[in-house]
Amino acid sequence: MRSATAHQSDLKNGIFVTPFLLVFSCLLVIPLLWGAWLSLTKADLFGPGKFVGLANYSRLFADKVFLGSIVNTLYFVLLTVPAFAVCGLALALALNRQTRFATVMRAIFFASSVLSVTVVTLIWRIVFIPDIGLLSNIFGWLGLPQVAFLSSPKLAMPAIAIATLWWGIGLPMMLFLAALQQIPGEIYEAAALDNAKRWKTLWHITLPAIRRTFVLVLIVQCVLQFQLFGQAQLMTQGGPNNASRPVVLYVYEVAFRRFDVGMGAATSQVLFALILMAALVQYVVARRKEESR
Amino acid sequence: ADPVEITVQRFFGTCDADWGTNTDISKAIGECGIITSQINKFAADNPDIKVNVNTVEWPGYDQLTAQLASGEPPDLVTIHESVLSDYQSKGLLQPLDEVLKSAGVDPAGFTAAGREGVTKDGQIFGLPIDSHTMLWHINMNYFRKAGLVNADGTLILPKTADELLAQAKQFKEKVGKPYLVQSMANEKGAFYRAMYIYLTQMKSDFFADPTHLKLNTPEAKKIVQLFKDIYDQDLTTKDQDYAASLSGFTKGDGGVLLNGTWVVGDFDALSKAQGNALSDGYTVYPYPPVFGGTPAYWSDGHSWALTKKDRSPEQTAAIQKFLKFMADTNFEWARTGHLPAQQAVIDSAQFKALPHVTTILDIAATAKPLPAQVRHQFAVNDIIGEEVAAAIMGQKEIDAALADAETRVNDLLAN
Amino acid sequence: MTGANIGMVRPRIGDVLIVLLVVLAALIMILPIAWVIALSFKLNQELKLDTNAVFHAPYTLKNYLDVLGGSNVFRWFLNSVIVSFGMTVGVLILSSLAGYGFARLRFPGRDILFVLVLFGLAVPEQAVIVARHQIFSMLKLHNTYPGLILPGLAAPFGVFLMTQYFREIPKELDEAALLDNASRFSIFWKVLLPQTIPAQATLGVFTFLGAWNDYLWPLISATKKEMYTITTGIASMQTNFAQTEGLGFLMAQAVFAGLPTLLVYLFFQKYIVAAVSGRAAR
Amino acid sequence: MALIELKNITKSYGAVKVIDDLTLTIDSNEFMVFLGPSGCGKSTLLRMIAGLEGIDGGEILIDGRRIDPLPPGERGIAMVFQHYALYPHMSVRDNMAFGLRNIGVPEADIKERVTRAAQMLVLDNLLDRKPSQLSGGQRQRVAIGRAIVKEPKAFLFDEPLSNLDAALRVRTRVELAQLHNRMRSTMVFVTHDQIEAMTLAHRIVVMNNRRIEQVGTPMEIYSRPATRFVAEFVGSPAMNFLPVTTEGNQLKLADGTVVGPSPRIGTASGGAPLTLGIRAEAVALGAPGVGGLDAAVEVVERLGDRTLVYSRLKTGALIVAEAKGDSALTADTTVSLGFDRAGMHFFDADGKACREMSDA
Amino acid sequence: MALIELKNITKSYGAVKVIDDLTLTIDSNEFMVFLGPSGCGKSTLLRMIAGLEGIDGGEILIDGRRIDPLPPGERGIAMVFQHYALYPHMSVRDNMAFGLRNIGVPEADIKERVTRAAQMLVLDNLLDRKPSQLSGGQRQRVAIGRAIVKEPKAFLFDEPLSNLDAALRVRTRVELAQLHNRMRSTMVFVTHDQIEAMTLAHRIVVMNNRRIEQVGTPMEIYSRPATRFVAEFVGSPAMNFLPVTTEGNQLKLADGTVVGPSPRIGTASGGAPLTLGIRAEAVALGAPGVGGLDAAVEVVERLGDRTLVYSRLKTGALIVAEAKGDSALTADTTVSLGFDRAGMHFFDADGKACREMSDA
Ligand SMILES: Nc1ncnc2c1ncn2[C@@H]1O[C@H](COP(=O)(O)OP(=O)(O)OP(=O)(O)O)[C@@H](O)[C@H]1O
Ligand SMILES: Nc1ncnc2c1ncn2[C@@H]1O[C@H](COP(=O)(O)OP(=O)(O)OP(=O)(O)O)[C@@H](O)[C@H]1O
Ligand SMILES: [Mg+2]
Ligand SMILES: [Mg+2]
Repeated sequence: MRSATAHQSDLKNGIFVTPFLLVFSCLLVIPLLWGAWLSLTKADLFGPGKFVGLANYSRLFADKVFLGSIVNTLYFVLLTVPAFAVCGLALALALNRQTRFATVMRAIFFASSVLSVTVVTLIWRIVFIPDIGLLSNIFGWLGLPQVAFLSSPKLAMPAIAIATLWWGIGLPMMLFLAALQQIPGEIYEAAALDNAKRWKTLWHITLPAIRRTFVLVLIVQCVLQFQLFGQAQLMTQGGPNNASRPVVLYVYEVAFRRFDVGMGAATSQVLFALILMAALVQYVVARRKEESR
Repeated sequence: ADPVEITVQRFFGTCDADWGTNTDISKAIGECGIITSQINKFAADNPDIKVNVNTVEWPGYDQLTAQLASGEPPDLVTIHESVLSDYQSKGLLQPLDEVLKSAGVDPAGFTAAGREGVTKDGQIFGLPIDSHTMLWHINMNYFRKAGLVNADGTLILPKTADELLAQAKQFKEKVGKPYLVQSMANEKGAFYRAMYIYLTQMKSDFFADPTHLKLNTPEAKKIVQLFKDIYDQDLTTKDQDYAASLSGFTKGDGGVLLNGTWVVGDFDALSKAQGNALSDGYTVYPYPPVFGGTPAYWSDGHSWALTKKDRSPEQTAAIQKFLKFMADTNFEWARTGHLPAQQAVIDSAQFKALPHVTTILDIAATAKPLPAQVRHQFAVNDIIGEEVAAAIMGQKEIDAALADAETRVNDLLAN
Repeated sequence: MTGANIGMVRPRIGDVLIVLLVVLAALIMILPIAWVIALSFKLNQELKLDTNAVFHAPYTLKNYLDVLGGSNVFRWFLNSVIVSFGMTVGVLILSSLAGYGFARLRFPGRDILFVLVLFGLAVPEQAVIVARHQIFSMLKLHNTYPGLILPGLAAPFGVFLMTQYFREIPKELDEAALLDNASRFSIFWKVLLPQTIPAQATLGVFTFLGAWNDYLWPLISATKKEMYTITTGIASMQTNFAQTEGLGFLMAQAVFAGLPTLLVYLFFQKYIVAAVSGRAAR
Repeated sequence: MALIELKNITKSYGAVKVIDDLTLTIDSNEFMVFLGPSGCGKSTLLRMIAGLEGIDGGEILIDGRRIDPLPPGERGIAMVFQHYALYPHMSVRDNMAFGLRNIGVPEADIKERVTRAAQMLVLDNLLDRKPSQLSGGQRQRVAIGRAIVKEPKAFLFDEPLSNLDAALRVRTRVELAQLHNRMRSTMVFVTHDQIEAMTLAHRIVVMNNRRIEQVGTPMEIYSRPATRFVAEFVGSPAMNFLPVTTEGNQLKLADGTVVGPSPRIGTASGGAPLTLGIRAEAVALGAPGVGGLDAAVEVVERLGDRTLVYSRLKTGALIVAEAKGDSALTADTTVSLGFDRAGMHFFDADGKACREMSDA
Repeated sequence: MALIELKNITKSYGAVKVIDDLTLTIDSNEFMVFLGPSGCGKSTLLRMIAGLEGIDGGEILIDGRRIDPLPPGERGIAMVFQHYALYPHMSVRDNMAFGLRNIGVPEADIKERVTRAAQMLVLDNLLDRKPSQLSGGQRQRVAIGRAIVKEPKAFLFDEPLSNLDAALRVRTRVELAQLHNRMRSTMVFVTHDQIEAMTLAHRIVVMNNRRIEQVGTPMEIYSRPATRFVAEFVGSPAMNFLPVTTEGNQLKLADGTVVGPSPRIGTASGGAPLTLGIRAEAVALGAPGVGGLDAAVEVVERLGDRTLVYSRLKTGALIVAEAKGDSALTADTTVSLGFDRAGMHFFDADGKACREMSDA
């Protein structure tokens, strides 16, 4: 270009992103590709492996536990993601005001998000544990029978989901609050003058206005919850009867406990594909809806 | 000269607050206290050796694996005998025959179980320090109440599965509590151990081929069926996890706790105190052979293993000293409740004077680890435990569970 | 807000109900933490018999003394501080530079690269951890601070956040600076960066918390006791079958490990809330 | 025919009083404009009528019925917001129909009313668009349409033109006036733009600082401002103000220059400091030394149909004068300013207008 | 004395041409205003001069030296942005000094220049404030100050007043004119507000649709618009337009009404359709039937010093007329409109003005 101006494409401009891209490639992209290659080998952690083609994948899809772990993961995602969206939204709606009460409540609901998974699971094991747990104490006072949350195949996953919800509710709440605060107050006033009652307003004014945030929350949570690991490992170790073993825990056990790195890598690839698909599907669906409107 | 440095990695927790500076091993109590004091003492005795202690979260194998993978392992590491082969088969551990010889530790002095546990491919890969197995921990107060004691005050133990069920029912009627206290919530330990114990007693050699599990057998079914019956008839506590079952037993939730040798000390102490459910009413027994056969008890043991890496002769010497010291102080370790790995200690009067030792002494002779060639024993145990637990709690048909265990284990071993 | 005033003429039953529900939910949020804190002040022996013991004296600080008595606790604390700060500073630098680049400058392949970075958001850590571990082994990075810090720097979230934020700063500002003869770098450094302080604060706090709480990677990379972080260090103190050895002790560990992050949160709360709500949603 | 009556209204935000004991009557079919500087409480007043803000004291009546305890939707009024506040995800049609649906008007009815309003506002072709697909002026019309379909007793407008560009603003202003002519309904309109107020209102309420300064027709407000504030706020360019004193029969500037005979006003006529106000069109421009006040021309603004000349008196005061058409004057020349006696206004120290006796 | 020369400039965004072969000369010390509707390319043109946009063809010269290949900082010009673009985190002083520091001016020099500019703009007391602590007008002055200290060859302004409220806009306009009088430097000013353009400019460049419609002094533009677009865009209220035909000697409206004698214009004078343009002030209002065109009054806008009367001819055309001062007219009456012969403009079908022969 003959004219020097502000907004032209120039290789030199790339220098600002280079440091990050370097780190990103070395620590994420290359390991990811390396992992993809590992998934085609039979390898342990201690030396080079040998190429076995797609054998790991065929073993994988013949493994009931793996298939179960996919089902478990999907179940968990179904349990948590809508709950995150709905509860986060409900809290945001309730706390979207400038009162001291709301401020304190927002702080409380976000506080648990800063704890580490080890602490969170410790807390919730102490809540769920029979006999000495908080819930069993509460149930005891109320004269209710004990419920074995973590050792019932039906309740283990929901229990993990509850702990996860408790842990992570702060973020979606904040995202929704942000979105709500961007809805111009005038629209609510217009609705009030239009005789719209509370539910009508919620349904016809508020929800449509935060649709994009809703999609964002769904995608973010989907990506996060597909990666369930720590909670399951620390609360139930995947049991009982594999009812709460998620894919990542499977990866971890296969790679680190059984030294079957190739298989672990293969599982990782499948998981990555799943997450990517889920995120893309949601994104595309949301896009399409928006366009068709 | 600079002291020689060796790095020692162990689990068993940290208790520096209580024992951090203690060098009088005999004063120490509990696994953590004793091992801390042992190392303290060794360091005090050998000022020319600097012992770096790396404490890891139990069982620490994820970390060990990572260290080995990164080529920066510690020198000595506590390791379960059942896990030794995993690392040994990859060539990551140093055979100890020469080292022990130079150190003056004679493997012939190990207990049979200890020796078998650390011997792989004809070589010794660890210094065994104990054997541990499962026991019946008994609340005698309840058994007396249930009328399940002989005239001399000793316990009436069931001799067959039916008898066990009958006793359990009687117990429940009289005491109003379940017979067994089991940790069933996400704890697989008790189940695979019960399986190993009874299968061995019945001589059902489920690992005749160490690369191939054969579990879908009538014997296995019988065992699972028994525990399932107990479970179905509410003769056991349910849904307790490991911790809850322990505290449940102390609180008097039931008559028999299925747990390991390592808790004997704690309960014994409780029974000598007043005002709790076990006061003056605690004893232990090996698993009664209700399916007949010869007494045999699954066991595992802790050992010290040496990783493969370049060392100076001084370091090797220091390591030899360390191992020798550990072997020499094996009695102190036995005070944890574990069976010592040195036959001489077992034979000593000092050891026999420890509480309840006499009852379980036989186990030392009949202890039976899984065949050394079976790889990934932790993982195998987990799978079997998981599947059996599922069957017992009615989440799966017994046949299906055993078959699944077989397939999963065999797939694991095949790769 | 204006919206809140509507219909204030009469208080509604619905409002009361909502407040009640919120309070109930808040109780659910607090109760587990309160329970844990309460347990941490009880002697292990007492809890072994009955956890209801938390409702009456005696209470004790022994569990906390035991935690502090672990001779390495302060070293681990220091490690965590170094690693968390290092990662925070690194992420801030890299993300700001990259955010500026992606938001403001044109260069060949920019859009594709940005999409690639966004894809990075979907990569689970477990998918790369083995390969990363092997790479770090080759580079002898295990048991070093860089070894703990570097993986955090590859996180695409910061770049995403900063890019969004830079995009919202009026372009006129760059142009004014350009007319003021400022170089590319000084536009970034002197003009734009100061505008991003709220975003830096958010990203900084989140990175710090994430680094502080990270568990898996420090566990397998920092395997020497002197290099443990407080999170892995505290875990290493647990005796096998820890709960039995001491519920109170365990709870004290949990409190001790969680306390710094909670304090950081309470301290920066205003910033975090404002920033999270202000920016991330767009 | 009072339609809306505000009686002794007070309103505070926290400790800050924004409306203080305000009483006002708005007649049926009247186009009433609230005019005042930013922050004077215009919007607050309007929103209290609409029910979007509560009142702290006083009463609001519509058609003689007290409505202040009613929620906004039930007061029978419609409002057009500054930023229109259209529902972004609804089509134009749904925007208009939403309010009717909420009170259960039959669909056939809704359809008819919407169609009628759309025709009136020339929105027929846009009914299926979303607000984001409309231009500023079209959005504005939709907002008005949404108000019209409700057939309210009164329309409230809160600065509805401030978002439009200059040309569109003028056009829409005329359209609004025509709409009012056609519909003959009551409209209350808030603005801080005096041109809007002057061109649209039947009556203007000039507000400042929590209070009403003057209520009157546009011409009353322009030619007989009740206070100095009103005089200054209304009219463009703003009125010139000069401190003057009356000495004997003479009206003098600060430097003693005589401006003319002193006015016959009620207050003690000896030496009391007054402010003389005079509009640009009442200042005549002559050749220097012709007998007026000499002044140095600083800026000449040619607007085409008239020219504004800013010149500085010896006292330092900047005076703007208006000449019709183009003017030959240029900056840096000297002129003589003549003040039209009839165009002089006088204000006392409190800013209240002093009427000349002859007027009384 | 050409300072800035634009020669055959073209510019496209992707496939869209926004400036097409534009040539223009801006003189030294001139106050040049670019006027045009939104999107016509004014800002683009300004930004090309500043170097913030590249040009696709043509040359830009300053002082005879080609500058289009130079980066923005080296062209010796300063720019004031619409939203001022002050550096929010720097004090007023640093805002002004930033550009000087970047080119290594000694600190003592910087200090002096900043102080001088601050005095000129009455910013002395604000030098240590941050932009957020300033009012709109003060920010505006800081932005100008930042430009002044650089002592540029030319100042470029991109709608700098559009962010101010009405009163402040008028005041700042006057201040800007004074500043230019004082500094006598070249200023290029972009606006879409014709009043701003009229009041500020020495010369106006009226742009529309990628092209220059007319370049001339404000009065030339106002009284001799070169195109219908210019005639319509400049002046408020906008010029009235009526389609007319010349028949023989007569100028007739669409319905045959005779407006007057036909103009002597160059084109074939027989029946060619023309557009008659006439400003509001050239339309006289009389009692009905007096001989003018009868029209029904629809809206009367009283501005105080003048009154605008919108009335509809029988042809359906809405005509605005201006009366000085107040007017007794009200809506729904009838008036007679008289068109001043001298105020008539004629445009051909392409919108180009047709000059009357006598003018030539
Ligand atoms: N919700 C509120 N809380 C506190 N003070 C407020 C609130 N709303 C308005 N005010 C204050 O009340 C006064 C009147 O505000 P109002 O909005 O009525 O002014 P306005 O005349 O409409 O001004 P504008 O022309 O800028 O819209 C202002 O000083 C404003 O700061
Ligand atoms: N970066 C760009 N990319 C594509 N088109 C652009 C860009 N900038 C401006 N345009 C287009 O170029 C044309 C001229 O834009 P420009 O900003 O110069 O208009 P303007 O006369 O300044 O308008 P306004 O008065 O609204 O500021 C417009 O049609 C605009 O849409
Ligand atoms: Mg307002
Ligand atoms: Mg522009």
